Amino acid sequence: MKKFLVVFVILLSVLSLATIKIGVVLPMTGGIAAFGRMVWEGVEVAHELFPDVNGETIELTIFDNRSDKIEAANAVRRAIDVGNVSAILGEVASSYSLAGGAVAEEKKTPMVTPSSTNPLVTSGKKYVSRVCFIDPFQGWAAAVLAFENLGVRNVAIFMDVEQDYAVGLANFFMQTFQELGGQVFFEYYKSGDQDFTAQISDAMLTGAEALFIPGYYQEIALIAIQARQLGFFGPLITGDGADAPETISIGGDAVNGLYFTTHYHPDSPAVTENAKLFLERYTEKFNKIPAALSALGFDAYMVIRDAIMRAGSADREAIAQAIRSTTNFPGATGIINIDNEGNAVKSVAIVKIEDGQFKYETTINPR
Amino acid sequence: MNLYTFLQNLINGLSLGSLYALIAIGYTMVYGILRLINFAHGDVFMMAVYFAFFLVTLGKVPWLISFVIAILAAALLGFTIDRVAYKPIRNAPRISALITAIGVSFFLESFAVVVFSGIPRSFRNIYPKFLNNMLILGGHEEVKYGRNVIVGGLRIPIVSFVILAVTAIALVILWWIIYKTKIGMAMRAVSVDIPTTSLMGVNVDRVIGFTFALGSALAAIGGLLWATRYPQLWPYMGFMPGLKAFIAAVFGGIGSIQGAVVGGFLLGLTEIMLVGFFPKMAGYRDAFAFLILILILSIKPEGLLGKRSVVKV
Amino acid sequence: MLKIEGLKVNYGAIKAIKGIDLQVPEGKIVTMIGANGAGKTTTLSAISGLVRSSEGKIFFQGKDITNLNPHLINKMGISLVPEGRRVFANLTVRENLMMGAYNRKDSEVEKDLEWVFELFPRLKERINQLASTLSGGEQQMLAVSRALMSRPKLMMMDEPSLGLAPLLVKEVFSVIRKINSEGTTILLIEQDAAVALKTSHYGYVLETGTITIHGPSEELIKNDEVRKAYLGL
Amino acid sequence: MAMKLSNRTNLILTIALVFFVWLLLFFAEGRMNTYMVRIVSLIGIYGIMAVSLTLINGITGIFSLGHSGFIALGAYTSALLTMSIHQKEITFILDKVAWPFNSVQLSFLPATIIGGIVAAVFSFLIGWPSLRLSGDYLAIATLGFSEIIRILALNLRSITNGALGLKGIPQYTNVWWSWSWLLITVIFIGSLVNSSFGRALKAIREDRVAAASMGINVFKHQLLGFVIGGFFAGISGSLYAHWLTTIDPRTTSIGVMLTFNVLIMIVIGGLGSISGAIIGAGLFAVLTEWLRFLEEPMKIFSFEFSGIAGLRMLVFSAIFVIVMIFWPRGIMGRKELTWNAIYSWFRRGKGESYE
Amino acid sequence: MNEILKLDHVTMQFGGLIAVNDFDNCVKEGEILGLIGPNGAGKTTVFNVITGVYYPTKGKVLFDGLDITPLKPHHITHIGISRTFQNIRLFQDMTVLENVMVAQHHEIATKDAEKYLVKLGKNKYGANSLWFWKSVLKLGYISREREMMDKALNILDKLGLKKLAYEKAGSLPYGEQRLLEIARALATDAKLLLLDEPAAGMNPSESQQLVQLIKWIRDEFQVTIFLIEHDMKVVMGLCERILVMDYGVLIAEGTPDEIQKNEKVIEAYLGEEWSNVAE
Ligand SMILES: Nc1ncnc2c1ncn2[C@@H]1O[C@H](COP(=O)(O)OP(=O)(O)OP(=O)(O)O)[C@@H](O)[C@H]1O
Ligand SMILES: Nc1ncnc2c1ncn2[C@@H]1O[C@H](COP(=O)(O)OP(=O)(O)OP(=O)(O)O)[C@@H](O)[C@H]1O
Ligand SMILES: CC(C)C[C@H](N)C(=O)O
Ligand SMILES: [Mg+2]
Ligand SMILES: [Mg+2]
Repeated sequence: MKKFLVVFVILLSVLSLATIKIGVVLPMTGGIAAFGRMVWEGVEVAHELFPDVNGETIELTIFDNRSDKIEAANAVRRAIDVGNVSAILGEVASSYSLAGGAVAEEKKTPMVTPSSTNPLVTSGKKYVSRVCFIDPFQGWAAAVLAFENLGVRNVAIFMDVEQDYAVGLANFFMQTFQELGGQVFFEYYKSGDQDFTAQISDAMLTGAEALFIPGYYQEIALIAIQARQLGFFGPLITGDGADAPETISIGGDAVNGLYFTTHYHPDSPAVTENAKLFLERYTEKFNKIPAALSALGFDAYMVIRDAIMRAGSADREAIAQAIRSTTNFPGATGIINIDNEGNAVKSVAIVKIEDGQFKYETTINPR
Repeated sequence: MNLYTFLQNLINGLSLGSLYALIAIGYTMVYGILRLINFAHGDVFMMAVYFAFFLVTLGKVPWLISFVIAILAAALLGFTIDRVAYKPIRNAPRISALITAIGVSFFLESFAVVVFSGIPRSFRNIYPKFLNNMLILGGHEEVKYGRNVIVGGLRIPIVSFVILAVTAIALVILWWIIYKTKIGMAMRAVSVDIPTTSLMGVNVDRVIGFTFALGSALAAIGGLLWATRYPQLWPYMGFMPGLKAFIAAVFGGIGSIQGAVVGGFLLGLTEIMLVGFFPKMAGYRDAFAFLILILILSIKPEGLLGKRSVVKV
Repeated sequence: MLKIEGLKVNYGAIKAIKGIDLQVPEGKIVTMIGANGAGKTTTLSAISGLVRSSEGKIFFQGKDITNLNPHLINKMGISLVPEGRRVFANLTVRENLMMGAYNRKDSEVEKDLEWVFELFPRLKERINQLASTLSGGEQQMLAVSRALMSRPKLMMMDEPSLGLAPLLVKEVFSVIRKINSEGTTILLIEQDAAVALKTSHYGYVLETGTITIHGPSEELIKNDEVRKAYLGL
Repeated sequence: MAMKLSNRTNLILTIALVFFVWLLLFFAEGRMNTYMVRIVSLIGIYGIMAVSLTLINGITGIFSLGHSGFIALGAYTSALLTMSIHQKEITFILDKVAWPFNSVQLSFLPATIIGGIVAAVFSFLIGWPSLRLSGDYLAIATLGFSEIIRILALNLRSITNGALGLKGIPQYTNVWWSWSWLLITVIFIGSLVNSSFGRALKAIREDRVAAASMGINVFKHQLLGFVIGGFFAGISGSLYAHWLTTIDPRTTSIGVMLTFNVLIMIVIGGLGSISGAIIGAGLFAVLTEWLRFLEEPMKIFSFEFSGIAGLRMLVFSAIFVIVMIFWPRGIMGRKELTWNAIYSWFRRGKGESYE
Repeated sequence: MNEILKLDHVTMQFGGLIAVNDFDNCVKEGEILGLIGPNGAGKTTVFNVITGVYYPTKGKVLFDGLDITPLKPHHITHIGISRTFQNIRLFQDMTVLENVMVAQHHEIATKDAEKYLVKLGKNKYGANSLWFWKSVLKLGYISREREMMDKALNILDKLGLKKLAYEKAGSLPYGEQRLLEIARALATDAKLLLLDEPAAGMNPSESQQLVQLIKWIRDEFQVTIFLIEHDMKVVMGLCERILVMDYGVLIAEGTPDEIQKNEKVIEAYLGEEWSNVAE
């Protein structure tokens, strides 16, 4: 009841003020809906903490891309044409950001993705930026982790051929790992596959010591289970695609011991004020520990808001420029600097799953 | 590929195939009796898994009872779908019925998205812990996954034995119902001529409703076992297994129950073996299934065990 | 026993039956003759509930059975030998007969099976054969027997001689008389008016959805119009 | 006795209608926001998809579930032809783009026509084995072929860029392109249906054994219908690709789902009716767009409801099933919306009011 | 009279069932030939073999001295054999006129020259691409369409169906559907007409009219007629020669009078005296 009253009061004040519109384009249904939900939680926290800018209220409108590429482009278009937004927050997966980003670029509308790590998302674009690191770095970190920390030399890469993210990350991992002196080979699958026994048997036959799975949590969990069923007990390594509670809830015992690279962990040393604020508010509101994507959602909102503040207007062009000149912004996931390409330079956190918990291991900084 | 991997792949294939077979039986039965490709079959499968999931996690009902309730609920759902969506168009062109089935399938999927949310859930903590590990991981942690049945080094997930047994039992029961009971006789009569069957004093709607309920119960059983093997549930989980089961049914000769079983195993085996023999071809896995299907159809247009429908002029 | 008042049936825009009155007294054979498309089959379909009537009433033993479901009408004791036999091709002869007795729970079923086999010994020889493998004449026998298996009070037959060899036509008609003499009321449709009128007690002539002439069969045979139009004389 | 309009009146009315539609399009382009304009061109594209499938499913009676395969072929072919060579180089990150696509760039019209031709060639190759089957077996075989095409697109990375799909396809499709092609499609297929060949196709649909006995080479005629349908599906694919600007081989984009959607359009509109197909396409596009409001936050009396994800499809499928229950033959059935029909409808309306 | 059709020791076997066993007979030009026999004797199967629906297990079918055994049903129609069906097979959802016009489609779809290719044993028939474009683009086609329509209307007129030309075939009464089947078969320009139980479901006076009609058709259209029928009044009144089959075997051949007296036929089919059935 209280909540309702609060909302009501907020709404009344909303109505009396001018608003700035931000479109939030996320996968709220479909295969990677869990990511969408996590980002949205982070955005909500940020919006509750900082609901206005330059004296105007920020109005968030959410657009669902249904974990579908066509809908992703469509959603961005609708946000711009129908929603009339000043900026777009999203999308989550690289494939969708690529599709949506093309539209944003065409419509000259600033877009900030919280989590799309594939380099192509921003490359050659003026209006699309991100608040996360990019895959060459993530792949490098994962390869170093595998080669140096875990000491494996022969790795099977399980590549989801449907995802730009997975294909890119797999290649970047391979590059570094081979440079370090290791060997890799590929096993292929598609998003939505459920049976991987054939690929796992083949990987075991070929003598894989570890599996690198640069996909998303749904398949990661199933691959882990089936690998254990078939008697593969070597290490599993993945990218930020595993950073969702679903990995553990679906994978269960099978994912214990899985390492992954990601953007944030609540136990990693908090460096900024906002990080503390976020952690506090988030745990209070949702009564659980935040995941990396929530923190990134928070950061994406904050960066956009900061840019609007600096631009001093709701003008899309101005905001886009302001986003690209973000320097030393204290985000929940660390200090954010957005370069000319629209990329943020940040460190990678390594997380391990132990006893059904995400355990912070270490942080690898860009060299 | 060495002998060991070959055998292991054989086992993997049979284990996947038995699941396809189980789902295909229900599919093919409904088709055999109503000539309706019930695209919603896979979605009933999905709903049943959600029912069981919520009964166990939210309702705190013991798993076995939940499963029974879920199967019954799926049967009721199948019955309701028939009453609401298919019965009114019994006399419409067949393509309308097919499209309605697609519509029902979309409806159930979006219903699940709206009500259960589109986020995948885990089907892992459904069973008691020991059973959970045994069925899903094939072993318990302490013994280092040791409860896999290991025959000469080959690993056979225990759940595969369960699936095989259930498929066999389901097959026998279904055969008994269709060929040895009165309602089974009526079902076969309905498959040739609905109005004449009703002239015999048979309540045709009830017979068809029963057919759907039975088919849906089989879908539910298939779903629960599927979720045990691939412990993840989400609104679209029924789509692919449904489509594959349908292919399996056509493989074997749609309408033929033995055919569905043969088709299911064959499909499972070819899929796994393709990837096993040509790991690079994994991406072509589904294409290969279809290719074989088309090959079989062009040699035997009625499927492996299907009866040739004679065009009598 | 059966009484139809002002029955009308439409197929979409086509008015197939335009209001007919008809009566079938207990224990008799009543025949309906008429040209193709006159609406004979439609009348039987309406009685047995396969098509809905748009107007009019149908009473069976005093009870209103208009537009009931076919299976309920069958339960009341009306059975139909449909036009074109329509046996269940994928069921055996025995199963076809058991379909006829679907709603019966009495112990007499087996006895009745023997009874129909007495009527049609040929069916007994083929008891486990699939109906689809029977010849046309045998299928017709099966269709009649199947209808008998429900122990109907009123049996309706739609052109039982259609497509049958002359030899078989004769056999079927002798069975019709026999069944009737054993107490079953019969409503018969037949193209061959001569045979039909010879077999029946009472006749109705149907023309494009209306009854034009009716009367005792012996009189109809002598009726000039009937002779000219339906007996080809 | 139904009143008939003379051929000339018919022609004049039709030309007037086309003119009127063109005027409307002109107006639409000027006045509506770009999003709405895009929907209007989408209706044209859907219309072509639906009319071509109507020829196959509704007129020729081939129960095909493989339409998306031809759409995909047209889409990929033409997109590869119109994309600039530079754009292709940066898009293909897995493998280099294969010859001839690495060295050609065409303008939209020829690329579209080539897309249609490629689709037609494939529909010939696919029709050859499939059309020997019948009924549900044919359906599943065509579904299989379209899946194979999709999976090839997924795997032939040097041509299709694999699962990553093509990006940065020039956005050529606009209302003029899509509606002009729709007009061509309707004229061509409509004229085919109203010729001796169309009659033969319909006869095959009604009874293939009897049609063969009337001297019709059932197989060849079915193949003819299939290939023409395939050609226009390819055209629609080209328009679709240049409307989306990105295509990839996923089930939801150009896979079975698309076939299902087109089927929904033609069955809602009335299976076997060209005008019905267009009505169905329009309804589908408009309804799925319009229902989006369900998923967006709403303010009712200044009280905010957050949008419920998925509700749109739920409501859409419910509406769809209800339509099927009440109009199992779709809105138009097999009838066509002709001037004669409209005319006699008005006449009848008048006649009744006198009663 | 010369033989227009010859069945040369034709055998048709379905699995274990021999539906037609060593059938060896012919149809003479201009005659009306009847085929009778008990249900399931294999009569319809003979028609199906002639029209290419089934490929015989053994034996050959010769038309005008030409081996037509391997030809497909549509080829058979091109060369001049047409049929009606025991179970009516009209194009239900098309109009009566369209039904008859469909039967002329092969004329537009094939070049005349190709007819000879068949005679030479090269079966090379099918849609002529030029005609396809002509009819879609309506070039030089309209007049052809009119011709087809006139011919169709003419046939319908002769069979008394003209007033129903714009009705849906499926909505016609049974008897008229049977007539329409005959009209449609005639429109293919057949030289040999195969009629499968044309009088089924007709009452005696209608069958009498049918007898007259068939005779008239033979003279008017100069066709040979081969028919299957159970109505003995029709058969005896119409046929000049009758073949009798039982269990796939030809058991008798002769004029109506001979057949009525034939012991074998009486035993297998007719019964004591067929005309006595009514008594
Ligand atoms: N399902 C139907 N749809 C539309 N019209 C129908 C249908 N069934 C019958 N009719 C029409 O209704 C009329 C009466 O048909 P009905 O079958 O009752 O005639 P009948 O007297 O039994 O003829 P027959 O001797 O040929 O069996 C005919 O004009 C027929 O065309
Ligand atoms: N395609 C087929 N497959 C199997 N058996 C067939 C087939 N066609 C016909 N038969 C069988 O061949 C036999 C002869 O059938 P056919 O239809 O020729 O008989 P008919 O003489 O025309 O009988 P009726 O007078 O009842 O029409 C029957 O036993 C029939 O079941
Ligand atoms: C949510 C993340 C797993 C997304 C991923 N980094 C991508 O770019 O696709
Ligand atoms: Mg009748
Ligand atoms: Mg026959």
